[in-house]
Amino acid sequence: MNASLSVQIRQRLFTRLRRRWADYGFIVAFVILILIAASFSDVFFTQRNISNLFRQIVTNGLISLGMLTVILTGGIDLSVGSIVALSAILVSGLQQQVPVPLAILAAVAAGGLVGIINGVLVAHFKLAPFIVTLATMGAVRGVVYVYSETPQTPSDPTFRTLLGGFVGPVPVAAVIMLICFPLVWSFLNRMAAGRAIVAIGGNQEAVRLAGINVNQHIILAYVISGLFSAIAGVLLAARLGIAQPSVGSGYELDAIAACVIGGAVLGGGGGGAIGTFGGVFTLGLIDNLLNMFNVQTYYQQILKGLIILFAVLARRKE
Amino acid sequence: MNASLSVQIRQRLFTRLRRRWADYGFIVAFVILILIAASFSDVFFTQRNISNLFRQIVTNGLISLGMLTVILTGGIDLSVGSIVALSAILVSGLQQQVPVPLAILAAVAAGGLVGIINGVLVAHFKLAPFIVTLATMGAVRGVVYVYSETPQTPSDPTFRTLLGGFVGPVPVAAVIMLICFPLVWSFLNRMAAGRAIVAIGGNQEAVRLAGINVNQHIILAYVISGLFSAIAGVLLAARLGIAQPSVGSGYELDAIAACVIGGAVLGGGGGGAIGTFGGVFTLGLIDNLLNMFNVQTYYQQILKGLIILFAVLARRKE
Amino acid sequence: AMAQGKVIRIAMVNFSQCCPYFIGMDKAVKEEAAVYRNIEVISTDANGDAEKLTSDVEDVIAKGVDGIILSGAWLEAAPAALEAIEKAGIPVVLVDRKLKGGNYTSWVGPDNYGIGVQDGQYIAERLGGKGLLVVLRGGPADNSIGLDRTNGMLSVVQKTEIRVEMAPDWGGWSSDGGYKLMENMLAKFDKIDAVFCENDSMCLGAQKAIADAGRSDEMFLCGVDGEKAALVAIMTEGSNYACTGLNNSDQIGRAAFHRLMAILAGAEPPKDTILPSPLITKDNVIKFYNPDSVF
Amino acid sequence: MRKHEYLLMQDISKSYDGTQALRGVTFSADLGEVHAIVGENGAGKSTLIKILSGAVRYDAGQILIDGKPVSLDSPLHAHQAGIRAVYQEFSLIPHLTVTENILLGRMPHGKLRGWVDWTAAHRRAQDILDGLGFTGIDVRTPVSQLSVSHQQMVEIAKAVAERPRILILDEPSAVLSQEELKRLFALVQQLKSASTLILYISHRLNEVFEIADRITVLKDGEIVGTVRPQDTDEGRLIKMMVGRTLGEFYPKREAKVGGEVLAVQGLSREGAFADVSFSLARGEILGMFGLVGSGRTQVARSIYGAEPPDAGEIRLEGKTIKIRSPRDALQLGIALLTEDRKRDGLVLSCSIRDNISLATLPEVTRWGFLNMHQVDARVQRQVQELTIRPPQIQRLVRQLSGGNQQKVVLAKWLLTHAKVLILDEPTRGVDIATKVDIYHIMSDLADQGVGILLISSELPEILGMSDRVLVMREGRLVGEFTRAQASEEKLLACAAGLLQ
Ligand SMILES: Nc1ncnc2c1ncn2[C@@H]1O[C@H](COP(=O)(O)OP(=O)(O)OP(=O)(O)O)[C@@H](O)[C@H]1O
Ligand SMILES: Nc1ncnc2c1ncn2[C@@H]1O[C@H](COP(=O)(O)OP(=O)(O)OP(=O)(O)O)[C@@H](O)[C@H]1O
Ligand SMILES: [Mg+2]
Ligand SMILES: [Mg+2]
Repeated sequence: MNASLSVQIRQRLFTRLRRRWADYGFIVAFVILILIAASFSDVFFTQRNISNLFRQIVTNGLISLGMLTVILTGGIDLSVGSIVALSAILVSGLQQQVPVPLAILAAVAAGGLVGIINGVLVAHFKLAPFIVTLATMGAVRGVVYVYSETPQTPSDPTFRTLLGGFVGPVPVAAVIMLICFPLVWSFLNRMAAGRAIVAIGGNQEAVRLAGINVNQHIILAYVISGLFSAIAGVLLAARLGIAQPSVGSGYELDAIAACVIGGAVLGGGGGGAIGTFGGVFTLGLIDNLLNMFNVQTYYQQILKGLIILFAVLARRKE
Repeated sequence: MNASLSVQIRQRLFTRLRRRWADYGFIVAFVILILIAASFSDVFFTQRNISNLFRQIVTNGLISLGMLTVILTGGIDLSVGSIVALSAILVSGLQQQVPVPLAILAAVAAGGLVGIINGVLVAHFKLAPFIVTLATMGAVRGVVYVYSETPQTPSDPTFRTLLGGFVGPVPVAAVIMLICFPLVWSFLNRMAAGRAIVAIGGNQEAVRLAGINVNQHIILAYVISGLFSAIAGVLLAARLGIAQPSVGSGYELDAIAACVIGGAVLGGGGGGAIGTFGGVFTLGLIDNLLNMFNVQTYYQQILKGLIILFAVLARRKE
Repeated sequence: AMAQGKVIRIAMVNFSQCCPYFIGMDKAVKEEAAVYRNIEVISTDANGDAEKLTSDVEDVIAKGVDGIILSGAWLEAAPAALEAIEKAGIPVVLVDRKLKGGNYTSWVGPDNYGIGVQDGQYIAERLGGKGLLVVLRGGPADNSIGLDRTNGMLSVVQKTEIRVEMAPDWGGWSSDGGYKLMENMLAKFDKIDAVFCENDSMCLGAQKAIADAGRSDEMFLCGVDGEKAALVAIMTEGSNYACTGLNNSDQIGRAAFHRLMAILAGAEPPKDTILPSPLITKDNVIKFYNPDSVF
Repeated sequence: MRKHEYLLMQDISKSYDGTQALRGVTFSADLGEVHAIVGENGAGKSTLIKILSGAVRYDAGQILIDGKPVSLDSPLHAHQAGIRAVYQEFSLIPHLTVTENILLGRMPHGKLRGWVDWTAAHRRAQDILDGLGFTGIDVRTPVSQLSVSHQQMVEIAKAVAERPRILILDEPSAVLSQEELKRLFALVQQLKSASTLILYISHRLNEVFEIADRITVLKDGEIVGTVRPQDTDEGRLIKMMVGRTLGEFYPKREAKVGGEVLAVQGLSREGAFADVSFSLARGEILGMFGLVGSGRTQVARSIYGAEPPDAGEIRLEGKTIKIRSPRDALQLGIALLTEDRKRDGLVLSCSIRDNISLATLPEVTRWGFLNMHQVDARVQRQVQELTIRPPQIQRLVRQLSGGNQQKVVLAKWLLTHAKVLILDEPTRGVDIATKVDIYHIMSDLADQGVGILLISSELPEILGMSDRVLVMREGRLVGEFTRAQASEEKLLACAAGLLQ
């Protein structure tokens, strides 16, 4: 009796460990990466480089949070890169006419608006998310160029120093991003709307029959994605000190990759904020390391591909 | 009794019509586009423009056929653009050393090889298709640059005249593509392997339980995708008379869009060759029309987005 | 003189390595550096992403490089990157693209507007001041390299009676893009007299499209860059590829390397150096053709 | 007689992710017999037969067929060994036609290998269905458009088509109604006389007693014993399964029927049902019986707003109400437990907790945030009350046995505290002990004044639980019986249209 109990406990512990391993196993892949980095490069663990690393993952981090929310509903959002450009160029262009806070508000609202359009088309018109957001990706990019063909420079110096600056050694943008992760985590795990979004990706019909307004929640997810992309755009403009209308193309792939490396399942039914952070960090780390080791450009691409595969292999379930 | 029978027949006819309408309804959207084109532009219906149109859709057409096959299994193939570059540069580079047929064979085989790698990683290692093909997309692109940083010019003149030329007014490449569509259609509808691929996207477990080797068929789908992309690369090299290592980036989105506009469901469970042809043709037509009407680039992007939305709205099921 | 055993580290920060032009530049810097045993070159590629470029600059500064060569390609401005370099107190030599908004130590590059003017003059002269000229642009709209070239060309051509038709879409600076644009323009216009492209790659594609339409004798083409394949096309007997403006990335790369070395040694460089971009036609093409060059 | 039995599974063990599903099970059965396997939900029945059919691999043990060890490590090997299964969870491909689902993996080919001969395929599939007496299914329709019972027939046809030596039926009756069940039993008898071994899993003991030659009882992944039906009775069998005797099966209760709570007047929906009128009183359990496709599910879905009706009126507590969506219905106090748990009931990728709390999130939410303690407490209570196993609320529903999944759905709806509870096949796949628990819960709810509409194809359940029974046929209400009037024969006759 006693023996069997201890066996049971041990078994349960083992199961839990195994499950954790499946969920966060890529952390190991990741620690290995860092160890390699630390032992071969004397620069990697400098405060400067770590601070760089965090700054570099801000954009993808924020976009990925929105992307995650959309992926959880079973959708996908290809328009994120265009939204980044839209908000970056709006926040830079508008601050020549209105106060900075207003410009920021307008830029973020614009992202939310694109989210609403995406959401309504997906939810109410039952169109494929891929196509809807592909269409808005092109259309929004067009709007960006119509608004301004030339790069816009944020005219307000405090805008750059404030949002593009540092708190001690820590970049402000990184702080914002690091706050957003627990926020999204609580939203998805502790709020009714978040739980509904997660469930929708698993079985939309079951959620509808549970008396939840599915369309509303789908729209909400796309709006969240639009907002986060827009925030990323604002921070990007502050960091770079310039907003090009062509900025942000290809960002959607990075964000999707971060989510999937972090365990999200395209089509819904899996994924979370912690895993996504791991994905974002892994991707950022790979780029940083490849630069640290001065890997030849073409070989960088090949290596990056291999490392990504290695990272997902390490976190493979079963 | 008789009356009820006729009612039944009529009902069945109606259902079938409705189903057809959902499947091919976008043809109407499409005919409208053509009518607009014909009535406002005197150039559109010239033999030269029609011939151009067909030539312009060859690349996307071929890639989409492979993409469709992969999508039907519930996967996705982002590496198609890199495979196009790989095969284009190989067929151009190799023909300086070996006879043209051998060069073509090698280029196409290289595409197949990438397909095998994708397929094995997806099927046997159970990795997410999005991540696997994202990784190979980068890695193959790296390999292309390692093989040749500079554009390669096909040295054999017959290669260009043969594959890049015309049969009467009809481009050879278009003929090849137009043959491939019924081929893939029969494969997917008339062959056991094709049916298995279609079934896998609907319920992989059920297919496995039916004693079918699921992994084999998934690999087959990726190989088909690799082969078609490689063929597209060969024809592209022949058409342009030059193969740049950067060619083909972004092609994956066009191909996925064509499939989805044509009714394919990302994640599996719907789609076919006829619809995909419609998707490819619609996208090609949009580009061609926008250029014919001399629409400014930015407005082109906006308009293109809107037309794509319109096209999918028209073919919306319900 | 530098101390024994000291290693000089420089970084070649690229906005893109998409195309032979930029690859050639990167290569030239590395080749020049390879001559010296104690010079190490770190090269990065931002894949056309402004943010990644800034990150790359941060990374190489963190690695402790002594100087940076920055190839901005079609990037307009990179204030954050330039500021970071300034703050690190190391010199930066801009190549090809003179980035706006921010301080740099020195710039070596072509005069894109001037190249355009050159092509424009050739076209205007050869057409005798009239006819239809088709323009193929690379895009996107915020790319001022292309804009400079086209505007330079237009500044001459618009003074004549030559009719200018711009292709409505971008060619993406590639042959396949040029091919497609030209195909559409050929369908639209029955008689075209000349074609101007913002770079040679697009013109090479356009030339194929024209040949495929059997209209090679109807028009001639002018590009920019002096790409090897374009030089071959110009050399070819009876070719309609008429001219290009030399924009030699190899030369630019080498010049930039030596400029940076001079600065590191304490020399005070001129702020901007424009490299000559002679017009290449079939009369002088043989002087510029180097079968071994990357670009 | 041979010395050994045809099938011998020896010391089979299997654990999933820490759950020990089977512990050294030794099981044998012979050709020409119907061997039933019974046991509580999660006892390991499905796991055992999945191992036999090559669907899952086992950790330890050995399988012998005809005395020879075989390796059944893939479905294909099992097929080659003549083993076919109808699984508890559907294994159909929704967007493909009936033909393809039946002939999956062995579509007839023409002269060229690898090329499908569609005409022959449709004919084959039709022949198979006809041969089994499964009529009314168009082989060219995608299975996603069939009703569940028709889908089940397709599953059976798929398994039987190849004339297997060993046929496994995992709760085939759960979604079939009387008529089809009879057909299935006839089929089983026919196969048995053709010396096929049939392994039959069911929670309906009357069926088991009717057709089984031997009964093996599983409990907690171990064999309790094998008995012959003639040597035992239901009570003793239940004791073997549950470890105790069960009290009153259907709770005796004095129906304290109150005033009308729900009334439906002239409800119609094109192509599904027409002119349905009935009323349900507070504290009443109203049974609804009918054959497959008679439209009961559709009526329930319409009342609930899942597919709003075209015409007719719904009154709740005397007030005419308009229900446009399930959300409206829930807010008004109407809940519906759906018939197809996988399609409409469960989010398989979510945990037990998420699923049970899904329909009642607003009740435990303040400022948009969930009170996790409250959620956990409520869910735990349901898990204990319905003995959901394993009782870990974080576990993904996908990993539960079929019966436990059904309990999760039920728990979700019990939490809503609705005034009107529509239960569409609520005990499908649930074991005997839990069924009794559910009956008691239903009875308690009725006592508290809840009006319950019980849709079921299980006659004893309808008869045992209902205060009143409605019968539907071809989309119309064709009969109403009080508890006293109702009998098995009458209901069946009425449902079949033989009684006015
Ligand atoms: N895929 C899985 N992952 C984890 N655990 C599983 C999985 N499948 C089954 N189990 C567990 O194995 C045990 C046996 O399950 P099984 O499906 O064999 O039960 P069963 O006897 O068929 O029950 P039911 O009558 O409810 O169908 C259960 O505890 C169940 O939770
Ligand atoms: N999704 C669907 N698509 C097409 N027809 C359907 C669908 N669902 C049900 N039907 C049809 O509607 C009719 C009514 O089916 P319903 O499921 O309501 O019957 P039921 O009395 O509940 O029987 P069952 O015992 O099968 O649940 C049947 O003819 C069925 O085939
Ligand atoms: Mg079971
Ligand atoms: Mg029903």
